[in-house]
Amino acid sequence: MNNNGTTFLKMNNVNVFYDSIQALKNISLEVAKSEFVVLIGANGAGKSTLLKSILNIQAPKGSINFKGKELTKLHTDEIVANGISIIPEGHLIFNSMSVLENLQLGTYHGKKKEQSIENIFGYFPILRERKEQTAGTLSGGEQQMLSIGRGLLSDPELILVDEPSLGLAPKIVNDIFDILVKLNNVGYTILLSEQNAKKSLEIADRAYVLETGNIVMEGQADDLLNDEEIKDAYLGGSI
Amino acid sequence: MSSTLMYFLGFSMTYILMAWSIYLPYRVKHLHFLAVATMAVTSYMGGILSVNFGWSFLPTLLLSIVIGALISYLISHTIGNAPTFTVVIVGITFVFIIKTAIENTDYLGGTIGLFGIPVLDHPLIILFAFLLVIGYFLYRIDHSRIGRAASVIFTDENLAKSMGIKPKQIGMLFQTISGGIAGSAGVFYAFFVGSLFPDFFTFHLIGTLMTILFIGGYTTMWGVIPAALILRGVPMILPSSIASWRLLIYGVLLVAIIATKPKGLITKKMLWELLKKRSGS
Amino acid sequence: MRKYVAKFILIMLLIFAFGSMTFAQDEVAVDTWEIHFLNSVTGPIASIGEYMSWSANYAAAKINEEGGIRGKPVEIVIHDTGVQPDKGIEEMSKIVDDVLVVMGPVPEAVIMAAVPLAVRNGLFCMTSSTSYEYTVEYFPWTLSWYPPTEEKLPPVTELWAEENPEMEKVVQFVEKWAAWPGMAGAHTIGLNNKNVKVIDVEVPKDAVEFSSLVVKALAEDPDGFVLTCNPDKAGKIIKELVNRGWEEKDNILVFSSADDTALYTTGGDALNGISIYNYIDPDSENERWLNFKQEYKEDHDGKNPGSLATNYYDSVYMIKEAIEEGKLTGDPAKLAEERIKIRDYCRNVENFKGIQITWSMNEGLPTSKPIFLFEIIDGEKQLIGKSR
Amino acid sequence: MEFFIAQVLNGLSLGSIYVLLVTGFNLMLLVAKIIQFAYPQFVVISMYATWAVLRATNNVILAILVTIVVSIFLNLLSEPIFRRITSIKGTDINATFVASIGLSMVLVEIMSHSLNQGFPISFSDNWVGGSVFRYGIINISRSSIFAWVGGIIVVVAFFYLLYRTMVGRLFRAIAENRHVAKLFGIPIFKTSIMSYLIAGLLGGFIALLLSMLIGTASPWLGESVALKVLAVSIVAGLGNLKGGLFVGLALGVVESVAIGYVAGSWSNVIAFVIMLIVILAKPKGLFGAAVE
Repeated sequence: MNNNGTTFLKMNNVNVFYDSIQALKNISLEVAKSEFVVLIGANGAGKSTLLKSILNIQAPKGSINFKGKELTKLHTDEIVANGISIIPEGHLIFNSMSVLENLQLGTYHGKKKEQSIENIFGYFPILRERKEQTAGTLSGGEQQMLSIGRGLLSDPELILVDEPSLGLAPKIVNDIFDILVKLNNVGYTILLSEQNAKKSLEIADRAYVLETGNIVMEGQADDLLNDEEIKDAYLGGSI
Repeated sequence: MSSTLMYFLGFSMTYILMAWSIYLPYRVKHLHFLAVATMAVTSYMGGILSVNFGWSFLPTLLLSIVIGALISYLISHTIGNAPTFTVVIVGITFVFIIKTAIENTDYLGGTIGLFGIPVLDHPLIILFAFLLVIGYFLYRIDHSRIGRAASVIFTDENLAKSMGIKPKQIGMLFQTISGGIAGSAGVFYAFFVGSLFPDFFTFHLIGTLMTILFIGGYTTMWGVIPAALILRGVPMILPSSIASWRLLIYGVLLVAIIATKPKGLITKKMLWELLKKRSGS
Repeated sequence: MRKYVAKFILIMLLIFAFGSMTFAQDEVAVDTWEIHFLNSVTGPIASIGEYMSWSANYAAAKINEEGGIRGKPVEIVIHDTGVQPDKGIEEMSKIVDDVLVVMGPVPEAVIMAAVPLAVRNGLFCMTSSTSYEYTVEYFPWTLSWYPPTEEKLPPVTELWAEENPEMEKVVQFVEKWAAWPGMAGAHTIGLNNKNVKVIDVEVPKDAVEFSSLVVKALAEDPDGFVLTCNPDKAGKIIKELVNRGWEEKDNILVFSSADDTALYTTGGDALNGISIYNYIDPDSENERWLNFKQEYKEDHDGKNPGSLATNYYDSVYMIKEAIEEGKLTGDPAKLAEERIKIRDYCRNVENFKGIQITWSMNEGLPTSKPIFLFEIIDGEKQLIGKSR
Repeated sequence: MEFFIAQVLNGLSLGSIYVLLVTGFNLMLLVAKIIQFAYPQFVVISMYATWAVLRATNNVILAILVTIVVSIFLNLLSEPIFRRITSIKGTDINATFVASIGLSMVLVEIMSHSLNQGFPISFSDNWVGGSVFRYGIINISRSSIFAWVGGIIVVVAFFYLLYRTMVGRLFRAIAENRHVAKLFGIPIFKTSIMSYLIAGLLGGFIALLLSMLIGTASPWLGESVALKVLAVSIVAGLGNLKGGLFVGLALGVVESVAIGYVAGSWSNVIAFVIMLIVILAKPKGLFGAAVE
């Protein structure tokens, strides 16, 4: 679990409020280096909020520790500079800018800028072909690739991936998940939030289950995959 | 009653009326400075009607309300749900055009101004009665379905649309009423002051009305009342050497209030709590 | 309770009796003569307002050095109206019940808004900086410092036309503000009398850049120019004319209201050789004037007094004379009566010794006041002639 | 024809100034999310700074430096106020507009009360410069050449910055979607400060060019200019940088040509009437608004 004797990511008793509504309740969660952890839960369970609280976008109360640093005291850009990046829901990118410019923006916190963009083109050759094109004109899958590529460019150690399958065709979803596995294999730590429980449990090491802002269950992905309750609530023969 | 007090009250009430005409459309985020242009139009119309055609006050007032509402109604077809700054610039542009038109029309006195308008014998009583009527009218609108719909539009126009509220209809309605109130304010100004000057209806008036509205508070119709009384009253008792810095003080107050209490001194919430306390005790 | 009331009445009666005794001897009832001045020291004419306040205060200081008015010091109380009519009414309403006389208001817009209030309350306004046309409406509660525009101005443009007989057609830059279009009309009358054709070009009030306007004027192919617009606009237009190659400088005439510091700062060297008229004789050898000018320059970075600078100086002195000649007391009980005394004195003063010239008034109108025509050389006015 | 050409040339000089002003205004609108109505007032105060330095030292280089520093300083000084306002929950961009009107009132009052006793200031002839080329009534002055060339250089430099540098990409990213930019770790605060800085730099250049072109400044110069800048931005589409270039230049030309053919005071109305018609017909502007 430990790297250099310190925890990698550790959330302790985190609460998040939107105005008077509590979106996250006493969340405690750990992710070890090089681990692939998935958050599953229904729409509105608080998965996205949890990821955003790590980046201090939804101001969290409690403690979030990353490699010995307290994240709740840092601004989002400082957190990103410390090695966490997010691949947001709905493959958000800057539509009016070119593919290349989106990637260049991604390198803002990165170190070897030119070289890393070449690396991304290695992962996603299609982006090299389209690099002068306006990002808004890409297909959904290509936009997701761009979004992932951009997320890698800030030299992150931990990648937060928010609902990557949303609104994409099953074939493309498979591709995206393959990429995530590949990234995990080369050493990136991944915290994935995903509604598609079956597929994500199949590729993850560990999982947390969220319900209305609470963590209701946690464990090894394989165990959860076979858990009756989980089967009923989230797998329910859907896929 | 001393002249000072009478003019203080008269001007304050006129400004409350003017500020109300800006307040209502701001319920749906429209800074409707077309109202200022409307005041210019109806005050001059009132002046001409009374000086050259011998009209008395009441018919002039009624006509000006109709004309004021009509102007705003016509324009509201295009800016009834336009973005805030489009409404702002349309209003200011109209103010500028109307002012230039007056300045270049000798019949209206040009840059010299129009004067000799017979002033009201008992302006304060008439103004006060009229304020009560308009105040009651505004109160009813604020506390009706339309008023509540306006509050939703103010917070989130898309949410309002999803609830079946039609922002354009409400925007048009408020702009039209604003035009009517502004129309009456123009005539009151003319019959209270007795002379008209094109430079009055400019940026300066816009700035003053904004100061009154935002310092008093735009979430409730009551805010402009103390604001008008204080902002116009305090400079009257200050020595002239300080009072001549009035606009600077307005400007500082405006920035300060937006940076600390952006909803103004008097807010709806505050009034609610006051009301609750009273009924509780 | 009743006892107190009785006592109170008794005391009041005593005071009243004592008071009327002294008043009967026309003794001054005030410690200081407060002269209220409705001026515009902020807003678009703040710079003119400043020097008018300065000269009123200067006059008061001089009077106090010389022993005051009927032995009591005089104090000028400035009210700022910022050129806003409603502010003017407010300021007028503060004083209309109490004061003996008021100087101003300034300028025309405020006069028309606030003077009716003074008229209703029988208060005389020394409107000493405005054209006849704006004040005649309120006679006898105002006076006109200048003769009617259409009588006083044509002679001076005639004089200018005589000095430059080669001119057949001139362009007049007119800014439509207050009395200026009327003055422009009067300029035209004089020039037409000398068979000079006048083409008016209107100057927008909010113009900041004048190349387009000057191109338009030059396209008329004129022999000269008259500038009836605000001082810094006049300066800029002349500069633009010179930049575009205009050489006959004495064929440019600037009207009196533009004879102000801003003209000289914006016009600079381009003004060299142009003509200008006003009511101040800068070569006057009157000692009071020389002192005035010197102190004015000391307080204003060495700039010369503007064309309206002496008006309220003279007005303060005229009020002083009215109080002294009429043996006024300043007693509130006699307010209405003394207000009328001041009014009638000022409106019909004879051989009033102004800071530069001596003149008389007849029913609120000056009977003899010259206009001077100058040429500007190195920023100083050199007298060419005098009308009337 | 000669007459028309002369008027168009005049209009282009004035138009260059409008273009620069509206560019600075739009930049702050896009990046800092404020309606900075007082921006032209900062330019006017910077002109007072130019004037004061020239009068005291007659040193042109010092005057240019001081003008730019003053302009940047004023813009940066306003940043905490606007940041404070935009950070209050439940406020929107309207609040920044109201506050900037307040700021504008304060600046006008300070200028009319305290600077040069309220008198307009005037720049010396060797600052303004004379005529460079003359043909009939066509006249090209040194200052209009500065306005054209300066305008082009500054606009090209600005667009280079916007499209070819990291700072420019950060600006455009925040302009397109502030929320996403924040998610991606773009430093909103630092970039926003940067936009004030660049608007300030731009303002300094504008002050210099304007002082040469019109040769004077008065406390009331900023008010009418501010109105036109807001109008240009809206006619082009709020925050539309490229549209602003076109409409700003067009306004200058329309104003000049109108003066040539219409009586004085009405000429300004023509420009406003045209803008009004455009706004009423297309409330979101000719080229589409970049912000709501």
